[in-house]
Amino acid sequence: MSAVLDQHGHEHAHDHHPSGLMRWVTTTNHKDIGTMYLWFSFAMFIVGGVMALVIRAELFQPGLQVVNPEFFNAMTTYHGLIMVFGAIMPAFVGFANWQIPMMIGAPDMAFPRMNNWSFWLLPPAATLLIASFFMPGGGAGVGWTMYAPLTVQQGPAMDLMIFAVHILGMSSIMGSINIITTLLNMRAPGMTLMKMPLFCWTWLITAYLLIAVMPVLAGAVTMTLTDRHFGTTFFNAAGGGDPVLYQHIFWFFGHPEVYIIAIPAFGVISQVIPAFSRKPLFGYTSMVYATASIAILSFIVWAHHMYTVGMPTVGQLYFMYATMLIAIPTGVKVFNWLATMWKGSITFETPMLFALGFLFLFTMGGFSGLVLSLTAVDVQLHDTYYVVAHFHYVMVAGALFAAFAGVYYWFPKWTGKMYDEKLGKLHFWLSLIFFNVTFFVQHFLGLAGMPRRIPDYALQFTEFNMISSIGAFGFGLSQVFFFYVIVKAIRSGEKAPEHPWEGADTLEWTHLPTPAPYHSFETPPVVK
Amino acid sequence: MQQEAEANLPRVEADDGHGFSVTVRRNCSISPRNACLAFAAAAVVSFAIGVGFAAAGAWLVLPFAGIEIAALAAAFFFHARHAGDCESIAVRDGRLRIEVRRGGACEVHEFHPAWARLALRRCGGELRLFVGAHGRDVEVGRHLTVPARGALARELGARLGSGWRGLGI
Amino acid sequence: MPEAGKRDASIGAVARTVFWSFFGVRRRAHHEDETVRIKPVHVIVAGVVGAAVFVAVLVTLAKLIVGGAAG
Amino acid sequence: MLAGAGAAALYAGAAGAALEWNFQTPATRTAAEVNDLHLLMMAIIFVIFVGVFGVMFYSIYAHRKSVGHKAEQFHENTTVEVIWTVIPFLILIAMAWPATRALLNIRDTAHPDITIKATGYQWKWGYDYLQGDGQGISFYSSLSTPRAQIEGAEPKGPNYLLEVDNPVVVPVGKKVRVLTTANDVIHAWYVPSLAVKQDAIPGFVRETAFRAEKEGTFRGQCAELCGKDHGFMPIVVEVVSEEKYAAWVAEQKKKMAAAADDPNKQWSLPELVARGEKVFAANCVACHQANGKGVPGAFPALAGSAFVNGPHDALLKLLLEGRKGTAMASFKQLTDTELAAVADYIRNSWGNANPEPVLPAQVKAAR
Repeated sequence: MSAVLDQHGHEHAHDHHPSGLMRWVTTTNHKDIGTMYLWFSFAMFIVGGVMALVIRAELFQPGLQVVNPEFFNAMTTYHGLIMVFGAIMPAFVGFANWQIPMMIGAPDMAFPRMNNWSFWLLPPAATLLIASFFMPGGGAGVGWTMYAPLTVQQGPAMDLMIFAVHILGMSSIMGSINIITTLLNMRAPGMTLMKMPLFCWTWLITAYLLIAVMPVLAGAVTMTLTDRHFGTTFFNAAGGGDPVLYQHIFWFFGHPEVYIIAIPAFGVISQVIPAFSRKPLFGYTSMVYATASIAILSFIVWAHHMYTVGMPTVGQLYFMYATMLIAIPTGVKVFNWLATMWKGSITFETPMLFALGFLFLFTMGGFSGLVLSLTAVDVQLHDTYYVVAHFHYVMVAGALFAAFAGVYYWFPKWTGKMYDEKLGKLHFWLSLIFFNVTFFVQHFLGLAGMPRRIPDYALQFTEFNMISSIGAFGFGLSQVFFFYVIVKAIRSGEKAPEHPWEGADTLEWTHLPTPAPYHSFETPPVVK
Repeated sequence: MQQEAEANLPRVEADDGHGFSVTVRRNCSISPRNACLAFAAAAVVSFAIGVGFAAAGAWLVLPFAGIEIAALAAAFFFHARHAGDCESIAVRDGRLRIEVRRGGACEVHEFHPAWARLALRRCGGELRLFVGAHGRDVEVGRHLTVPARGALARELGARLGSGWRGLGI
Repeated sequence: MPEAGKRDASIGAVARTVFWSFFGVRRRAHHEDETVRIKPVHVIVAGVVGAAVFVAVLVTLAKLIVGGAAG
Repeated sequence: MLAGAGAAALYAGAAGAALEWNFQTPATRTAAEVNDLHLLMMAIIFVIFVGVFGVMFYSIYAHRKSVGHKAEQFHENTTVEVIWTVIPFLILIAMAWPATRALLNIRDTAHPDITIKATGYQWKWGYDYLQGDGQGISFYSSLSTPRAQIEGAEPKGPNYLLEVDNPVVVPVGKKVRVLTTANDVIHAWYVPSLAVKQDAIPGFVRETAFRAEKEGTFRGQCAELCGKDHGFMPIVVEVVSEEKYAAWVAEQKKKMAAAADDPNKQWSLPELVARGEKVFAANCVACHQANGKGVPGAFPALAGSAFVNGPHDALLKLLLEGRKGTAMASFKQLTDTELAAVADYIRNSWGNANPEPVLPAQVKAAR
């Protein structure tokens, strides 16, 4: 079987790619597309990061120094949108593109051409989003949540933003359909669902979540658009609508969205921790079920983002109980990772450090989440810096640290080069320290009552804001350093050994050479 | 499990007896029935959410859910329709017989091996393999990656004894 | 998948699987035993029903508490 | 180096004003209850923290490869999994009881002594005392911090950004129900030490309540993003003794009687312009600016505007109805006199000149 492969065949494989720019524009190769997703998301991460630094510069001390309030509001809005839709989500789609075919033993994604389209929708969407900044009236200052009726007051920037969200949504849907089809149809013989690496499971679940909630977001922003221009009154009380309906719709999308961001991060961590503990993942089946439970239960707690809108008490009680209970499956995952490390043989290369950083910080985010689940306390902390601190612990620590762990972990497989371990570790420690300097103090700001999204603040908040701003600039510079580490490794990194990580046992490590060939698994491996 | 799974391999088999036969299938790791269920799970949830919001007055979620379910259905349908696709190429008793199953349809082509010509053609940046004679062309090796397709071409070329028609268009 | 064709699980067995799933605890041996008999469609239906029961119980509880506080 | 600067800032802060590490000092029983609930949660979290990270760091320390630890290959243990699922479950059940009680208390708005309606405007609060002592009192409350402090031209006062021209005054020990609503977009009425935060939603009325247990001035601010000056619409609640409250009510009633415009008064143009300047300063200056030039691209200039200097019918219609799709809200909550005055002010300032006055009667007709 397949006895006739020879050198000559490989020549055919390579002689037909378009080269230069056209290679990237027309590529249908999952690896090329994964690479583009990752670079795109890094670019957006820098853009969104610069916006965060504008915010922190303004908040360094009380008074208006750097920007005016309209610009400040636009900064918080675009920072949120760009980080969520432009940086974090594409980063994990990039991981999915690179890893899913390699991990299940498939030659490529199920719909390679659609894969190409779903990537190439992103740059126009990002361009629209950034272009909206330069519309008359400036960028829309509505927060990434885009609550009605503030959105009705905005200038044309709001419309461009809505179109951008639509395009990003289309891209996500196409990506999800592709991932679902690939994972269901293209697994190698013997690779049953319950043998898939956890990363694949997390993406299968995430893709289902995306399918379920993306129409909700599309509907919400479209109704905003028709309210603005076509005289509908979905969210306008004067016409029989309800502004709170928007919030229900948005958070029905928004809460699962948090998991859309977090679950693939769980997947990456579930690959990295066993590899560096040299021990199989503890409770694989439980992890699969816990992830699925989290996904299902994420649909029934959305209104815990809305305790101050004046829901009936019954509603508040229900959402409180449900929110408290869904802490359990998430906690179980943390325990599983700890049990994976327990009695392992642990080494601390950069990916493992980031995974441990993730574990620590994500658990801290879980703790503040527990505090926020108590409605009476949440009412106090809602829309304050406590919430800002909480979701940055969950999203930055949760998603970004996991993404860093993933990049360092798979870097040798992707490039065939080794990053500089010393520099990688330095990047980790800088990120960890500055992250905490930036965000830990924000808990205190929130407790003391500093609302979020304000460009100027009362004097008692000064010291912590200064510390936070210093931390933010440090964190920003650490990511420039990350760029240096990666570029240096790509240009002049040492050649990676065939098996750089002793404990890595998924298909891409056991069945493919390092670096992975352009076309992997021409013949599917057989999984025992 | 193992046996059934292996039947799904996209593979090139040669039997070196008195004849030669190759069967190329696409890999498919889910049964059509389970694929339907997987689709239904997504579609029902999306649709229920759309209907729920429509009942709450936000009917604009529903059309988007509809479009999305249609896209998902198209993807599953496209994939499922081709789940059983296969090509078998056999040279036996002085005949070259090519059977192509594609989306439920089955075409059978027969050629005289002496007349049959192989052609690798570049179509939209991809190399595709055709077998033909007397102005009739049949594409083969569609489920293979490009290198495997090249290998199949050489194997067939050797069997047919006809050499290459080359990389012409 | 080769699971089809084997003996179907009882409603109780499906419910038990789903309950343990929400709970987040599964033993692989149990799991392998059950996947032989349980059809995915049952798990999906039971999962949705389970989620609905979960919501219903909590809402009822919340209503009782509010009613109790008012009365 | 940066970390050093951070430490220095921390030290400087600690040496100066006391840093706020926790909730503001509670001034109501519900706020104290929230405080206690938070402390209880923190205690539980501390225990979990020690447990979880104790295990994690022990494992990191003891199960290193560098000390020669060999990996064991176990990968499941149902007993352990059940235990670590059941324990958090029990903890949460235990937490649910105080959490429920606190929630029910915070939501209890029944039988108020005083009811005040707080209306959010871009960007100030309007208050109407609807029920109880002081019924009928009505006023606006805007930021009183001078622009110069915000822009850094003057040193900042101690209550920078948390000071208003007209605070809400309530008597100590009385239950005050606050009904919130809004005129334009969603705002939120938030006073931390009273443990109240309630969104103010245009077209809907929501409620919250507090019973202050001590006298004092309690400061908060809008907590829901409401546009440009979201950060500049504070809330100040003065809790005073019953006697002081009675005195305040009497004073307010007198002031309102004095301020009530005689409907038959004949206004002259300079009088209207002078009145209009005040109305403009309270309502319009945030967007259209003191020099009438607006903010290019965002808020149109009034100086030299053809619209402002055009027929007054259109101008009054705009003032009464606002303009959909822009930040220009309806100002129909102002009186006829105020609207006429502000129209005259903008038509006769910054180089605009329209000697024919717009009169309150014309506003009345336009409504």
